[in-house]
Amino acid sequence: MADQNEKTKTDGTDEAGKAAEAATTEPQPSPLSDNGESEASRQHPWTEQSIDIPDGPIEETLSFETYPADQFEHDELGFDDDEAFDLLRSMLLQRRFENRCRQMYQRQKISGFLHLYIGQEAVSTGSVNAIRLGEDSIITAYRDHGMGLAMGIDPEDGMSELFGKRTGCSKGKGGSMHFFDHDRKMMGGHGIVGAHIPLSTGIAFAEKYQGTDNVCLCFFGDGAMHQGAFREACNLAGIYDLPIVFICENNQYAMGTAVDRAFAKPDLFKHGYNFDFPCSLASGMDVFSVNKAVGDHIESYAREGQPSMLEVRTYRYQGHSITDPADYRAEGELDERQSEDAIVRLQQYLINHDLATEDEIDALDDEVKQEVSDALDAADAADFPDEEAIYDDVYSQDDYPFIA
Amino acid sequence: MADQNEKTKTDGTDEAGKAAEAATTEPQPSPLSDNGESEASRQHPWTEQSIDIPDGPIEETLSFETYPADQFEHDELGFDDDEAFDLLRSMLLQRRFENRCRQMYQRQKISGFLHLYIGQEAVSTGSVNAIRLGEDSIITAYRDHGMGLAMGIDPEDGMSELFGKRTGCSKGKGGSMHFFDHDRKMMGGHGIVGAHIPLSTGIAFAEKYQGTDNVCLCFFGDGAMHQGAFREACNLAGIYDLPIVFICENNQYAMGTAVDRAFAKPDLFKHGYNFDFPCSLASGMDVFSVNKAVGDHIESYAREGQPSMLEVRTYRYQGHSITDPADYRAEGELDERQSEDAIVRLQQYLINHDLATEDEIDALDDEVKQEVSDALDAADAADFPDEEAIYDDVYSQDDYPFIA
Amino acid sequence: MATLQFREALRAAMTEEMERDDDIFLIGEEVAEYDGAYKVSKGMLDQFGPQRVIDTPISELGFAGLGVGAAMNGLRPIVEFMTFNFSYVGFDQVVNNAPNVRYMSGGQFEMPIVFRGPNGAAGQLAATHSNSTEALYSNFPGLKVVSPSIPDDGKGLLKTAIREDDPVIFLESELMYGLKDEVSEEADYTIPLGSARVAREGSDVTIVAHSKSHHVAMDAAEQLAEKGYEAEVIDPRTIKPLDIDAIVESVVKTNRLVVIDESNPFASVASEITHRVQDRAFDYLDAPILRVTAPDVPAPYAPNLMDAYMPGADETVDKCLRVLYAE
Amino acid sequence: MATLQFREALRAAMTEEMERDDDIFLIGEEVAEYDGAYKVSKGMLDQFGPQRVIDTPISELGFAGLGVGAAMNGLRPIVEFMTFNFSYVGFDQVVNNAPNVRYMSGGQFEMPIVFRGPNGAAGQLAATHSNSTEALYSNFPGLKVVSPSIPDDGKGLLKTAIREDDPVIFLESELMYGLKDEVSEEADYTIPLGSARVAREGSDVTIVAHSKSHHVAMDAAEQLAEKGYEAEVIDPRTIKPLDIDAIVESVVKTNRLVVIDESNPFASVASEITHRVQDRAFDYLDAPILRVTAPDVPAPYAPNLMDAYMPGADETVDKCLRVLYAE
Ligand SMILES: Cc1ncc(C[n+]2csc(CCOP(=O)(O)OP(=O)(O)O)c2C)c(N)n1
Ligand SMILES: Cc1ncc(C[n+]2csc(CCOP(=O)(O)OP(=O)(O)O)c2C)c(N)n1
Ligand SMILES: [Mg+2]
Ligand SMILES: [Mg+2]
Repeated sequence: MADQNEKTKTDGTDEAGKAAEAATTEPQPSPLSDNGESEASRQHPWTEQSIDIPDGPIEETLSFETYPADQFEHDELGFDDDEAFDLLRSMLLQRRFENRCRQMYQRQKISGFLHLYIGQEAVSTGSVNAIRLGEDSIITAYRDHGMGLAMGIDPEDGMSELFGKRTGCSKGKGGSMHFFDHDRKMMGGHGIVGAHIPLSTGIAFAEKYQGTDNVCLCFFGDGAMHQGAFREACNLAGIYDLPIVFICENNQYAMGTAVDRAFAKPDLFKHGYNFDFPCSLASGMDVFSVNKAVGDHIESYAREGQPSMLEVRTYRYQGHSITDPADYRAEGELDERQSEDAIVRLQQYLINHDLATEDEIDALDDEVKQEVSDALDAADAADFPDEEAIYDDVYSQDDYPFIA
Repeated sequence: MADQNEKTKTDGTDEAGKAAEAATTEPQPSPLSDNGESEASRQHPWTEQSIDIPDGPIEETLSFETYPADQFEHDELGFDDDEAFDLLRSMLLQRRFENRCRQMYQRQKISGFLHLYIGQEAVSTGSVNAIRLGEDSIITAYRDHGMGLAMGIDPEDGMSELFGKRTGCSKGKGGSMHFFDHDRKMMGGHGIVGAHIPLSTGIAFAEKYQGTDNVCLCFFGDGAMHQGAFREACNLAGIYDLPIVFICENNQYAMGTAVDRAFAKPDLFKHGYNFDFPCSLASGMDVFSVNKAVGDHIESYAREGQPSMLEVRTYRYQGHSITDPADYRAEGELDERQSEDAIVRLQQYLINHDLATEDEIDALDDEVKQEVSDALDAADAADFPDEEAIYDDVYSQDDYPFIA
Repeated sequence: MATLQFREALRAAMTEEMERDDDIFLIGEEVAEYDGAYKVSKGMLDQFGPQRVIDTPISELGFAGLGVGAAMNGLRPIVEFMTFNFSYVGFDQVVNNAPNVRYMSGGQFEMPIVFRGPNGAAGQLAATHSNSTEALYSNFPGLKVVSPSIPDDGKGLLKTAIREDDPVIFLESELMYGLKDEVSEEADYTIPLGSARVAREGSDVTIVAHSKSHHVAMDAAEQLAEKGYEAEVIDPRTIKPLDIDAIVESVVKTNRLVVIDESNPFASVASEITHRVQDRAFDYLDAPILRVTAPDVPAPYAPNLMDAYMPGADETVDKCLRVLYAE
Repeated sequence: MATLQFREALRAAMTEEMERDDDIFLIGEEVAEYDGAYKVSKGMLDQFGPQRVIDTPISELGFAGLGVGAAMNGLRPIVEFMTFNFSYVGFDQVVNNAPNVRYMSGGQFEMPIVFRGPNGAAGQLAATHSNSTEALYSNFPGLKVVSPSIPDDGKGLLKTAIREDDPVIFLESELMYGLKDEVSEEADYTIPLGSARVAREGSDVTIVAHSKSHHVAMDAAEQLAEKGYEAEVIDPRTIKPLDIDAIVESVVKTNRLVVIDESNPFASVASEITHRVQDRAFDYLDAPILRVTAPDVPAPYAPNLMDAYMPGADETVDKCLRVLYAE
């Protein structure tokens, strides 16, 4: 090709040279303006891409790790017997808390949107127990009570938030969709589908910038993966090598839309491929599977310095929100899914491994119910915010004088 | 698991039943409101996904077609000898047109942003010659002169547009970035990176809705693939089976950013994987390779009823826009890329295949240059729009009375 | 006349238009199999089939763009945003593509598209879910913005919006979907854009209010009547084009204006109305134009704060009394 | 004092602040290796290295969100939009996340982030590339919006903006980057947000104008002076918070106000200024408040149309004469 090039008058070579010149002499859009001096400075590497296209098809083989249910034991995951029992406490607390939420909504103590997490508790508990509290962070969407409680938000503060009380974990300003706990690095609770995914890149960026080895777990629903935000965030995480595990809680529906109706490629764990992420698929119905998967992904970052993607397959037992009758399920579907219930599974595990008796489990349940009841009472007794609080926390300055 | 389920009190089954009830009796947010009656009607299929995760890693093998340069002959692609010669005319016209654009910008006849396509002409010409003009449509970004000319926009109308004249292909309202030709189905010319990609889904949707067998070619740069718009559009195309070929013109830079600096996975043709698209990679430095690839993708839609993704690897010889000195290239890079020049390649092909002599090619070049010169004169002679035209075409109604 | 809920009136508009013209289709999240998140499109899938009533993934940018492209290529999309809060992730398509393609192409492309869905606060949904978008969208040339307050206007204006060859932002309200009222059953019932409705006549003060705030205005007018003041209540119905003539005419009569607008105040529709009225009726104004809006803070969750947040009849009455110098 | 281009003044502000505080970083398209699309960040990569001056892919939604997340987790990002037109694809992050996280979390998170870049029309770039965003962003509670007109203000205000613990939208101008003027070299030169600058004193008419329009106002004031009228020219410098006191004070003196705002007019900053001034200074106004804005049409490409599109000194003079009843 080289001599062909020399022969022609149309290859544009000299024009390109002139274009570079042109940049300094070009007409200015206005007398006020110039373009800043241009600079011919740094050495620039060749792009790794060639315009010579290889002959014959390009092949590639992919492999995705899986974490099925009933495969992992508590001790090999590093939980001692008490800790295994505490996993059950965490999951039970979430379920009992939310059962009462529904009731409180009906009694009009809670208002706005209310999205229950019931059925998915293994995901929060399994994940949170794979991170270091106070160092690693999590961020999630609006179905956030379970995650908040697993992260250690006091049920009293959580319930107060739902009641809109000044004692709430977001001072009654956020409600159900916006549980925050700065000190525990629970970064919300976010209502716009997909919009919190980019925030995880910033949270992780800050960790890397500050030289910590903290990671961020970013949870989102199957539906959130439709958003362009997912692509942009993953790519940013990939090029900056940010410490994030992207975790899709695939509960099989986005409102009334079943996952296979809405995705050209419903194998969601595979979507990390476009960012060269290690990807895997875990059962969300076994707290140990989730815990092992998340732990492996965190380790993988420590080893490879690369973000990764995990799909956790789970199921929400309730409608999308409290007002959704969930008529879109197939007949028998809910029963079938509930037969995999993660709490039941863990209870059985504890019994089978002689880590707890049925009586102890019942006692735990009573204890948790009492805790939730107390939280309810406290939330009920607490005050609403002062009317003046409407003007607080808009800006950092107290008594900001400019609010109209 | 089934009997475990029966044993437990914590599985949430009965709660879910009550939730469905709750939807009709729940408190209303305001006396003005209700939620519409809920309906228990249709039969709903099971989702195809299971929460039982398979044991052991999931493997998958991918294969991507390639279209290297110098592999395809004009006659096997269905071009007769004259048509092969006309391909050269089309490509030369684009280059000569744009060479004069640069000059006209320096003379302040053209203003605003000016992005030249020089180097990429095989992509437009190869693609447009794979579609049926007036039926199939194309849409592209702001680097659109070459595509517009290939689609048959008269150089006079193109140049007039750049001069801001009323005779321009967009009446002087759009300028360089916004070449439109409704009747030829040249759907623009769009300036916001990535934002035209979703439009292609609508264009194709309309074809399918109206029962035509027309396809839409959607062109975008490597840089545009960063935008979330790309993901959303591909997924929509995938679930609605829209007649679109997504074509990335990878000219290796988005402004000054080399493709491998900005992508976690710089193999852009592989990004169709997340939507289960057939994907392939073609040389953009050979008009026949592009033509064959685009033709195959169109056929693939006809056969499979599925959108697809094609990466065309090409190179822009000029800076990003007329004011960019393109200092970011590696040393020698431009020369190396230009040694693959598609116009030179086609000229050589025509000579080697006795389809044209050097003299005929020179004559063609003179003819094209003259055509561009005439276009310049016509553009120069044409009038600017009337001042009143600023108020036209804002709304469909003529003399719309409400514009302040 | 039939008595219909607001949602039913809107559905009637869409249904009648879709029966009339095959090029119209409805697309959005949960509009088909779920019958609409707020049941506005209930039954439309059954009537028109999945070719014309189309569920989307959660991709506002994507399907807003799909609508724009389809409108460029001969169809007449109705794009439902589940709420207009979510239009912000698709904002660029709505403000940079829909209103500009006609202009930038020198008039070659029509843009017959309606973006519709609920707008504004709807109870205790907190900051990200309580956006009032009318000020933003009406800032963009090329868009039209409609915001009805009663079912009958909803029907007539939506039918008109669907027939427009320009992009229309059609703003509804979650809290009004259940509102029942008389709705015309006339065969071809359309209401032109840019014509306000004088909902109540009065000579003492003019109250302009759209959407939910219209009902606040009517309440306030009742209270004022008890105090001996007759308020004229004007519902502009369309924000853009704005029937400024009707408002000015009323102010010329009453010499006083209070605007209710539940949006945040800064650069709001209320601000715009003030500008235009003082420009056109400067010599007729006996008092400054006052506005009743949300405070300039994000929407809170707590019930008492949210009550304080929303413009109310009491505040409106107070401001009317102020411009009447009757405090 | 040093004589600096606007871009140099902005760079000085960023550089000084980044030297002072390691938590500050700059991120955006082409800000690092390319030295900035408009060379505002020229040399900053060399000075601060790739950890603190960071190129992004073309992912406005993504990197705006990255900025918000980083601000929630202890850093102080400066996010450059190559132009603010492109902020619309990242709109939701800017308006729904940045200003609301503090509020929705009950004040637990600071949000020290600056979004900056050129705003408004910049020659013949046509409709999608000529957006004036100030009205939109200032509609959102929780945001602050700054829009300087001269290099010295650019430096002082950007330094302040970077030190704020609230999200600031910092609007520059492609057409002003080359503008040279005196700039303070004081060690700690900051200008508080919410304080207007009276650029020219006069007692006959007040002209309020920000950003490029400020220079139009100064031209108009010159022309008016030749005709025997002394205009007071006020540059608000920050749109939100708005120094309404300074404007009202001037109007109390001059009794007349013309606002120049190159945005499209509907629900613009000019509308807001009108509302506030007539509310506060009703009895002092001797004429309606007039505004000089772009017409309510998309920005065209043709040079003659684009000239007509931009607010100019002649139109400003005409409107001043009108409010002076001196036509
Ligand atoms: C951008 C946006 N679009 C639409 C909605 C309304 N919406 C709220 S939740 C939801 C479904 C999300 O599904 P998924 O991500 O799977 O989460 P899940 O509810 O299953 O936990 C929708 C459509 C929203 N909040 N934000
Ligand atoms: C949303 C958006 N962000 C930024 C820009 C500024 N911009 C214009 S072109 C461009 C580079 C695009 O590169 P690519 O898509 O590869 O197309 P190419 O210029 O190489 O043809 C950028 C960043 C824009 N127009 N729109
Ligand atoms: Mg889901
Ligand atoms: Mg490129």
